[in-house]
Amino acid sequence: MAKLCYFGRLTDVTGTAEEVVGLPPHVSDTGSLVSWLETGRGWTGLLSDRCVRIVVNNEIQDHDIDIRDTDEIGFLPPVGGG
Amino acid sequence: MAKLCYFGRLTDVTGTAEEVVGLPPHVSDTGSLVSWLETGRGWTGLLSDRCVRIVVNNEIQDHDIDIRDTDEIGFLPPVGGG
Amino acid sequence: MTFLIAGPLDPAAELASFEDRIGDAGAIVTFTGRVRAASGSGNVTSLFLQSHPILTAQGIQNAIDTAHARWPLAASLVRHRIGELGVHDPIAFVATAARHRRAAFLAADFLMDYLKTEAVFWKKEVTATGTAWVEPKDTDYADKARWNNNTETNECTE
Amino acid sequence: MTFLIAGPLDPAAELASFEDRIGDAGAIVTFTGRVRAASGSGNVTSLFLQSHPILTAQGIQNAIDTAHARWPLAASLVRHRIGELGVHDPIAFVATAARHRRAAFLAADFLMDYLKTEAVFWKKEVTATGTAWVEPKDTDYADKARWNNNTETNECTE
Repeated sequence: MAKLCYFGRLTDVTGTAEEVVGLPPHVSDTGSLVSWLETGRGWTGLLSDRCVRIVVNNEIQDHDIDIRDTDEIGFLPPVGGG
Repeated sequence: MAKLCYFGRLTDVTGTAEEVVGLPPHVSDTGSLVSWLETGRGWTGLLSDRCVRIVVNNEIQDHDIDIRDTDEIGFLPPVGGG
Repeated sequence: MTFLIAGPLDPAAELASFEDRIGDAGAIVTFTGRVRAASGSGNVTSLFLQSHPILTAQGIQNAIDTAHARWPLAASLVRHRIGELGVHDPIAFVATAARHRRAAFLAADFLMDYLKTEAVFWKKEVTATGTAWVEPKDTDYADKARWNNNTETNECTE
Repeated sequence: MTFLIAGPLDPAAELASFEDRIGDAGAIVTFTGRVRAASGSGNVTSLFLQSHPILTAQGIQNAIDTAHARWPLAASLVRHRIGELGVHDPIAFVATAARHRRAAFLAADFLMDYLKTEAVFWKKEVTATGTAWVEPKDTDYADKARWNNNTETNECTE
């Protein structure tokens, strides 16, 4: 099972900050994960937004990367502190 | 009588921070006061140093100014705080 | 070093303890950021700050390392609130100490620009009319860009 | 406002009370200057600071007025020690508050440059080998000159 984490404004749409899901076989990288979630959940454009960064096991990924069913994948909208 | 005030390193030479003196008739402006003190006391160059500012009754004077026997005259070497 | 504070942040107490661990440094600069009532989206009644369990502290540590590599600092301190905050509560506190004041000023300024634009926090403002997630302003990016050698601007602002 | 403090100066206490009178300002910058043991003339054991009965406070007030005219400050505070100080004692404390951090940083920096180069104080360092009056360093004048439109340098340094 993979753990998905949503941060900031994304949780307004996802309704949850974390969920544990089983990835279907065709979801083998971050690109296919985003498509699968956006299509299946009706989250069109939410995660594929170029400003949403994807983090796999706490490492920011600038490009598609292979994922496994045991990974933790985070979706980070633009940040703003201070 | 005039009141003379010395600040900072000047007091190492003058030996006092303040003194009250009667000004002789020919000491009628700041220039003649400086000459009179430097000559009479052996303070050559101490007060005529271009970096020593002269204050008459709490106003900084950039040029010679007339003084009277009731004035308070301060001699200020370069300052440095903080 | 604990950067993230879930409870109240007390700038005066932070400064007092910072003073005790800066050796012979002659200059201390601090910055305190507070929740303002007047915001772009109206009158703020409270604020919620979320952090990432790993990346937030990692990013702050990297910014501190960069500051120490860039300026001769005797010490530095970064504290940042997370969770619920009320109006005028301190959100962020930065302190820098150095022999001379120029390094302390520049490093504090640099760390604050990091916290304002790149630090991994998500901020939600609660106003009378609802809640809104806040993303960095263009002026924050402009401040941050002062420290870069290039003129790259953030591609996520219009 | 009392700028000159004959007793100990407590930066943390000054910051705490300053926080209470800055309205809705979102940014507070403070600077604390402390007596350093390592000085140009050796190991300092104590310091003596003399002020002018009128001109010192007058000059600080003018610098504060200039800062408020130049930057949109919600509040500012200047405290400066006079008399005998020991090693690591705070000498000067400056605080500025503004809506946004840029104004607060610039105004604090400006006020410190004033205190370091133009403020009417005379400083005597006591070291193991004797006492020495200290006059501003060239770097202090260079910092101060950043705020002027001309390139005039102080004519009293070599």
